[in-house]
Amino acid sequence: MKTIEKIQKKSVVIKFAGDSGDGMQLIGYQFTYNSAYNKNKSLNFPEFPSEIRAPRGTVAGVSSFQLQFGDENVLTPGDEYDVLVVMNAAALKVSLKNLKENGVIIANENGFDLKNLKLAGYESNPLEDGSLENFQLFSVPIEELTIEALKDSPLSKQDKERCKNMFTLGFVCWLFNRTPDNIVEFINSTFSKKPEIRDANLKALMAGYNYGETSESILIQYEVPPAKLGKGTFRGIMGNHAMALGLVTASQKANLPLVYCSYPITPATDILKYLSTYLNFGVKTFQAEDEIAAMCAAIGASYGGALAVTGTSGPGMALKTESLNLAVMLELPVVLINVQRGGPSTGLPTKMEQSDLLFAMYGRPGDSPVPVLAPSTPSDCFYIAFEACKIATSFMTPVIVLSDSYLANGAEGWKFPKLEELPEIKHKQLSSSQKIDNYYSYLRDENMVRWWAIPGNPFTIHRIGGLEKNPETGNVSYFPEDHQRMTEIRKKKIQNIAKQIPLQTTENNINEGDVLLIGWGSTYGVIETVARDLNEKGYKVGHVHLRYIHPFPSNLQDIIKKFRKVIIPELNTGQLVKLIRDQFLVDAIPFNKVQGIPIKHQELLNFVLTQLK
Amino acid sequence: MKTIEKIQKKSVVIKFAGDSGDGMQLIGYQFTYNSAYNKNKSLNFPEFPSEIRAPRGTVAGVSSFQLQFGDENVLTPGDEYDVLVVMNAAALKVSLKNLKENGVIIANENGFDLKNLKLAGYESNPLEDGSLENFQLFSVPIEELTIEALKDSPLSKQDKERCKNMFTLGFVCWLFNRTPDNIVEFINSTFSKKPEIRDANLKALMAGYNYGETSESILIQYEVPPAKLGKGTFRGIMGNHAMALGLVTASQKANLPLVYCSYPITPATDILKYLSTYLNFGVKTFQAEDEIAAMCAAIGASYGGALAVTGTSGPGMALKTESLNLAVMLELPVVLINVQRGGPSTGLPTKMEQSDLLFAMYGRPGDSPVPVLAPSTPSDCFYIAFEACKIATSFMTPVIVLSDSYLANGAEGWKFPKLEELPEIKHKQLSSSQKIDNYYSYLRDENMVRWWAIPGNPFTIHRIGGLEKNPETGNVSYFPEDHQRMTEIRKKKIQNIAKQIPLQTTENNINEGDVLLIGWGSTYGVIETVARDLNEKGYKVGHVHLRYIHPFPSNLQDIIKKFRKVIIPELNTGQLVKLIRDQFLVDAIPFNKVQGIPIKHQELLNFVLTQLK
Amino acid sequence: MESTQIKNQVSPKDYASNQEVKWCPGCGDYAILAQIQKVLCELGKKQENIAFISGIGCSSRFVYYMNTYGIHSIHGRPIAVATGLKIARPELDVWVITGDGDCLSIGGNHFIHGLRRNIGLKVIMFNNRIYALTKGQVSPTSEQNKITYSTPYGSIDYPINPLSLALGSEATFVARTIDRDLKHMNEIFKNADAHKGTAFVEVYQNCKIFNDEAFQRYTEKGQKENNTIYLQNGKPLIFGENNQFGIILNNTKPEIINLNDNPIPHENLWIHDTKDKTKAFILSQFTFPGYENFPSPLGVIYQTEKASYEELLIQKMNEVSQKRKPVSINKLLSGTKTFSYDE
Amino acid sequence: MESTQIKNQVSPKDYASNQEVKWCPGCGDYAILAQIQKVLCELGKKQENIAFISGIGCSSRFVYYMNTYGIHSIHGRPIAVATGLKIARPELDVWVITGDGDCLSIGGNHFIHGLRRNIGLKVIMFNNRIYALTKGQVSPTSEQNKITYSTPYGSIDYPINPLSLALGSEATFVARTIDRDLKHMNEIFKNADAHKGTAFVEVYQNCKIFNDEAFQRYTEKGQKENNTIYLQNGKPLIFGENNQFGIILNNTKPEIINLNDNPIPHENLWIHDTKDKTKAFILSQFTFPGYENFPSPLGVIYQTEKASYEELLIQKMNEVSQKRKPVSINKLLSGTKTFSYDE
Ligand SMILES: Cc1ncc(C[n+]2csc(CCOP(=O)(O)OP(=O)(O)O)c2C)c(N)n1
Ligand SMILES: Cc1ncc(C[n+]2csc(CCOP(=O)(O)OP(=O)(O)O)c2C)c(N)n1
Ligand code: SF4
Ligand code: SF4
Ligand SMILES: [Mg+2]
Ligand SMILES: [Mg+2]
Repeated sequence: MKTIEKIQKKSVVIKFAGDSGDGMQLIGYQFTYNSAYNKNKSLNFPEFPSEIRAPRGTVAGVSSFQLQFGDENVLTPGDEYDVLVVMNAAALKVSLKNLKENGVIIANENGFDLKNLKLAGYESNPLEDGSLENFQLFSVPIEELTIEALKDSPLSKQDKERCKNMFTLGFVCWLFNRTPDNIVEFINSTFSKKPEIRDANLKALMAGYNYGETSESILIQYEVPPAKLGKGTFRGIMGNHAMALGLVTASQKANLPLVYCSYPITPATDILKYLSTYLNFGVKTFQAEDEIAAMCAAIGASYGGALAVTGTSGPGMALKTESLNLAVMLELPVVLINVQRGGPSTGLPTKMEQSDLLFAMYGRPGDSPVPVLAPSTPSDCFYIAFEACKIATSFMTPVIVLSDSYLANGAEGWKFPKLEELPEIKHKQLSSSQKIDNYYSYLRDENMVRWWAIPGNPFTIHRIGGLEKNPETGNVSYFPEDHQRMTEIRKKKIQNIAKQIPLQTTENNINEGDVLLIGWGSTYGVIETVARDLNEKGYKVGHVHLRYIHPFPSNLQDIIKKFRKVIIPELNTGQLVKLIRDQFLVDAIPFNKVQGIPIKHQELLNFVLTQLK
Repeated sequence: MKTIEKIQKKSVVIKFAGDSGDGMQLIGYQFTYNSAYNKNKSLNFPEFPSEIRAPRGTVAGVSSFQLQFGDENVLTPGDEYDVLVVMNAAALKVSLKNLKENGVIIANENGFDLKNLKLAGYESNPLEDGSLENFQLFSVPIEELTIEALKDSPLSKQDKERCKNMFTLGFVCWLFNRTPDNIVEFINSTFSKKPEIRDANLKALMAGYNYGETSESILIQYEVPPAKLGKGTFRGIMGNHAMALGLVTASQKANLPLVYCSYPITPATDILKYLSTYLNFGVKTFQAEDEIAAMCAAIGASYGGALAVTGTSGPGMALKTESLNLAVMLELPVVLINVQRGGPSTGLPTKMEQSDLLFAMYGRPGDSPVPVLAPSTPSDCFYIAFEACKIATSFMTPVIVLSDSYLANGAEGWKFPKLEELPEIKHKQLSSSQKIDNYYSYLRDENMVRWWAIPGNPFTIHRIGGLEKNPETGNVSYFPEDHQRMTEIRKKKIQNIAKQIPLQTTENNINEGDVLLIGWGSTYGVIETVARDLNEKGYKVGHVHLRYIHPFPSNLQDIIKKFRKVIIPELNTGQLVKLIRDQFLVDAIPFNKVQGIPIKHQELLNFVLTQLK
Repeated sequence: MESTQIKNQVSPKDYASNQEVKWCPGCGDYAILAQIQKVLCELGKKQENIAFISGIGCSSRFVYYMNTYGIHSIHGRPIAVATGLKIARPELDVWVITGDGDCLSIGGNHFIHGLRRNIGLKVIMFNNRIYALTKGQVSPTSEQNKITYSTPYGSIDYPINPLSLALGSEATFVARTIDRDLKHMNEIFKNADAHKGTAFVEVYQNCKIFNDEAFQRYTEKGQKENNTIYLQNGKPLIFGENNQFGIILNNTKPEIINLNDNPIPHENLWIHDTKDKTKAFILSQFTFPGYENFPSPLGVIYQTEKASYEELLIQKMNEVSQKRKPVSINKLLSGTKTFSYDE
Repeated sequence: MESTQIKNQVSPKDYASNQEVKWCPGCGDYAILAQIQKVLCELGKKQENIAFISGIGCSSRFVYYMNTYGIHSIHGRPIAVATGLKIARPELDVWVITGDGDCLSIGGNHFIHGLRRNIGLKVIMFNNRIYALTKGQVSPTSEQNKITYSTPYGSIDYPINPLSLALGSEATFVARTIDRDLKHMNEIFKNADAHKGTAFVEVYQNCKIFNDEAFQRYTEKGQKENNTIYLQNGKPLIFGENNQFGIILNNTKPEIINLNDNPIPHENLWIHDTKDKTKAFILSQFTFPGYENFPSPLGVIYQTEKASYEELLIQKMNEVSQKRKPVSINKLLSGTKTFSYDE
């Protein structure tokens, strides 16, 4: 029995990299859930080519999945990795640069034949030419071993070979001293109808695990402590899935049927996919001919009394510009979800970016105020979706939600709520027989919110439209004062939302000091990590993370005043920073990155440090 | 021979008001040109119902035309009018409130019969019940007198009656001691093919003029001094017409064929109308199926080497959002003219507003910088259109021009230039046989501007697209650094424009002091008038009027620094003010109005005065 | 506010809103408005269960004049808006009021997709062959060489054929009527109402101001008789001031026969069959290139039975709900795999 | 950079860019790309006088692989972009590469208006009956009840019929070919190139990953013979592995005849006439509802002569320029009425 060195680590960063066809995303997510299952907090960062199938073995074809897991302080996928798993030469080529010094490489030997080396652009085989001597290299003939392990399986050679990702996963589980139980369950349920495939995958998984046990060449194992996440029941969840769940839940809570109108676009399409499986919750999904139709259909559904939602990304959002303005004029609730991606134009369809904020704020002709919310983590997509539905239906307004591809595809353990635990949704809809004295289309309550009167009710028959109107009758009017007053009402109504949303707090409980970091959206983890690091180093650095961007929480200015400097890190060329500077006249300093990848912990840390000098 | 009191005035404000069918717009414009002809400076403000034909005689159906004319200090249509001409009761009802105390009313008696009074909602006839005693009322049976004057004409009674506007115009000419020669010419040329109509109109015109000479009841006449506009040849011009001329002229100067792609929309349609008559200047106009197609066609035409322009208004601009971003990514020249109107959505189609500025700046997903220009007067539309073409083709970028319905329909005397007097346009287009060493699609010059290589040239064959690219090859690339660099290049390139545009100056040559008024667009006249008034009163108030809004002129900050306070008057809820506050961190004070009508001289004056306290 | 409680005698007026109608004197829109109000009244429809959705244009102002629910939406999008409403509330009567520009120019994409989905909308297109509200530019139905505000030298666009386009878009109900023939409008609107799925009705509408007399040939005594043909299912194609013309179809080629010179028995004439899509396609081309001297067909040109989008949607939802044993939302939130932490 | 100076021997390779082709192994797009390069080469076209305009989709990546001018534009808009280019540069060969989603879903409006204008574009639509680039959602040409990524319980949409829609949009050239038949593609693309005005070609294209074997019936030996029919102008409609089937047309109803059992003379069969729009409309519906057991027609279904948009535009410009004596720009600037001030 071999003796194994146990390496203790509070957190580990691992990267799985291989060809698009190698199933890296799948084992990545399975390992993520396995981490949750083993009580580790984790965050992941999947990357895949935007071509459906870039040529096999090429650098363009590499698909990878990065994951950091460990104790409760894990908030990002990590910068550099401790462990790199590569299925072929191209994967190594692409990924090596971010491997920690003396880090571990697990390489599939069989992915380094001459063809692969050539495609990846290697002169000589890095597994043999010593170029990796600064790392701990474990070169394993994964493909061979897998096929060997499946010699009795009836599957074709090609299908057997496809199980190599499970072998890899099994081995990685052993490396981190983890039971692969949940993966076994996953395989059983997924392939219940295909026994040969199920058995082959299970065999491969265990073969990989046992390889760790037995192989003489592998003499280390990691031990990562569980995270203190508090008592409770958790599940694994991805951002787009959480978004879909948030919408269905809001529809149930508000007792309004959900109508989701959308046109497919990366990275928003999954929301449509999830919702289209919820027909049994009364959810109606409509794949429209284009994004304009999707938005217009949502407006029609909303007029009919449904909880109307449309989801898209940059280019599609652009197409909704005109119809969104109609919703603003009609004062009808519609939730618009923009899962941001790299822009402008088709840009970088599969990459992350936060560059649609100013567009959400000002991207309409006319004075057209619309609330803007943004989730900060994958599971937060659930709460923001719910909140957006709440605001839309209780203030009779379209609401924009800004997610991004990082949140959409990011997964984490989630202490999911029960329906009962969620706040009530007091929407403005009148029942089909409810009578309102002297009703007219733009009759408002004390918060300046009009009633949601729907067809079927004989007492609230009315017409609405995109032309300006008289506030007292709702009839079309071009009188100067009427336009002035309606414009002010539309503005004030949205400002009033600030009264209903929670006051802003700092994430790290530092409420005054040298530097305030203000962020929004998917940069939550890295900003919070940097803030905590600096706090440990004794710096008074606070972190405000905005989930409500328009209107701002009413106390934001008070918090800002308590800090000497304000730094605003964003994955754009500086957008939130403009809003803060304009509104509060503080010389906020932007920290920007537009590379389609997350902000690195180190780069932000260094920047803040220079500003602290 | 009656004796006539001659009233001397440096400027007069007159308003023509009548039914949509009464031809008020026509005599308004004719009188405007007559003013120019008589060496008066003038500015006008036409107002018409957005229904094609609102019911006759109703308040909703009133169409009016306000005009101020006089010496060189006339810069606005004026607030209250000295003379009000009304063709029926409804017109009086609508217009009376802004008539100066003791002002002159010229009323068409025949428009005050019971039917008209009832439609206008008068209990008794204001021409008789003394309610107008604080005014100088001249009640004239214009209709009767016109028909009488035309008794020998073969025209139908209805057609004769329609000449009453010419009678009115003739009379007004006399009232201001003007020769109607240019009107005579106009009638001759317009109706050259319809002699009966021509003769009737001429008769009516002269009858009105002579009525002034002879009528015993009219004993006043105005004398308004000519404006000192300096030596030169002038013409009358409207904003949309000037815009069209600016485009054709730029195309001739740059020697690039003009392709104008548009979809009709008020108040931009006239640009299409004018350009569609310039086929003989090689102008191609394309009425597309919608605004998206119009913008896309413009992009295609630009790729083909044409000077491509598209014109629209708010709702149409909204639809161009996505395709505009394509132009940004392709770095192709396209001029987008947005003749703003009241919004959001269909809003107030025929009313003026400046509320599309933030949309022009930020109205696109992604980090997508686009230059923004704005004309300040009707004739300035010519120079801004020319300038926009120059910037677009020399910096290879789409350019947005923000006009509005006030400029579009406003007319003024214009000292038009000669082609030779206009600056060269050094565009980036390569001739179809020009060779560039190591050409690739995104090869740039020292200003970061790429070449305009067009089909037909065997040496510059290339493909471009909306995906991100590598700066060195122009090939599609999702590499982090490439996106970062391309994003910065796109930003820097637009910033570089600031080096080429003229430095900002103050309109009134006050370059330091208490208050700086910063304006843009059609508010030029009122802001300048207020500034001059206050200067006369001894206040140090400066006026900066921005024609280049993005990028700002490089010296703008220096000017701002020299004033204690900054006030920004806008016809929106505060848009330019956000840009100024964000960029210069000055506590700029907004002055806003959203009523679809111009800022009144008095209201702005009072506001500035309170700020001066 | 206008409500509709216990009425003893419902009249078309009850379907009119309190808004002053603001079309030009002599505009064809008035007659269409009146007929639709009459039809709804005669069908005894409840105002609260009806919604009119329009785009932008003179015609689209229609919505404000109805005492029903309604949206005056944006240019070209009424079918998309109405689709969403119908999906949310299949039980409502949803009518779309649109113009030739609104429906066929900027709205073309929603038009073809609305038709192919066969969603239960009544699409009434006011075809005045011009952009009226914007003061007279060419529309997709304007004739070639037309001189307009935006085409001073004549338009070079070929017109689109609304009926052919509808048939090419898998329409299940295609009809044409005309503003001047009140009885016919009444009948056609009732047919449209009765149809399941999308009903498309083109209404020739005269624009007094910008395209007056565009349809004179079809409205004026002495002309209309020879220039229009009224279609009735199962009836032969006969027209003319004294029914002197008949149309026969040899293979795919129609031919006008003068029955006076050549009295062939009616059963040998082209018998109108609303179910025959091919014949409908031929009819749709009458008056258009190749068929210039054929009369303009009025009536139901094509109609077929096909499950509507909303029917299929509801069916699908029921199926699935039966299959998947009702799970609670909390079950959905927890998902199939959870992990419990105890500290 | 790739130039095209003095070539002694031009080969299809010369029409390929230096970019690596990135479609999936086995994708039908490869064959179409190769054929178009071959056709351009065989026609001796100069690369610099050709532009390919595409939208977004797997198919639209095509543009990057051509050594010609080109724009990879935005989703659904290639026809609109190409229209602008053709207006500016009528002398260029402008090809549009688009997918079934790009062309018929989001791009539907530009599709129908491009066709009606008859502007000189060659529109090649890759129909794989799926949204491929976005990983497999229903497209407007997907069959009803299809289970996809976005329709786990089957789609309720009725498919649109691209050829019928094209005919309903006044198309002047409508054809269909298939990725697996290289010679046929070659012939059809050449016909398209030769056509004046808009040429619309639907190409059945297999998506290996998300809709594999969608067209198996039309490509596999033993199936294709009975499920496809190759049209040739003036030739009778005959198909089947040993030409045992013929099609006759009685009035508007086509019928398949087994020539073995019933050897009627060929001249009595339906003779294909590309000029007959009505017959084309019937052909366009083969395999669609009502015509399920008819073979899928391949070839030129309809073609007619009609002045192209660009021809009419140039003609109009010449007319006007002749009429209106050339005025100078300065004359235009001064207008007809000026006023001179002397102080
Ligand atoms: C997005 C947008 N583009 C253009 C317009 C301007 N517009 C309003 S109505 C109209 C066309 C009207 O023609 P049609 O649809 O035939 O209706 P009609 O007025 O003839 O009844 C246009 C171009 C608009 N309101 N919105
Ligand atoms: C405005 C916009 N909406 C949606 C998308 C996402 N999208 C890209 S390609 C595509 C459809 C592709 O299908 P198809 O046109 O048939 O081309 P294929 O990939 O099948 O060749 C979609 C929905 C987009 N890029 N832009
Ligand atoms: S402009 Fe024409 S369509 Fe519009 S209201 Fe007047 S007559 Fe009717
Ligand atoms: S996904 Fe389908 S269409 Fe796209 S490249 Fe692959 S096989 Fe071809
Ligand atoms: Mg019309
Ligand atoms: Mg496809």
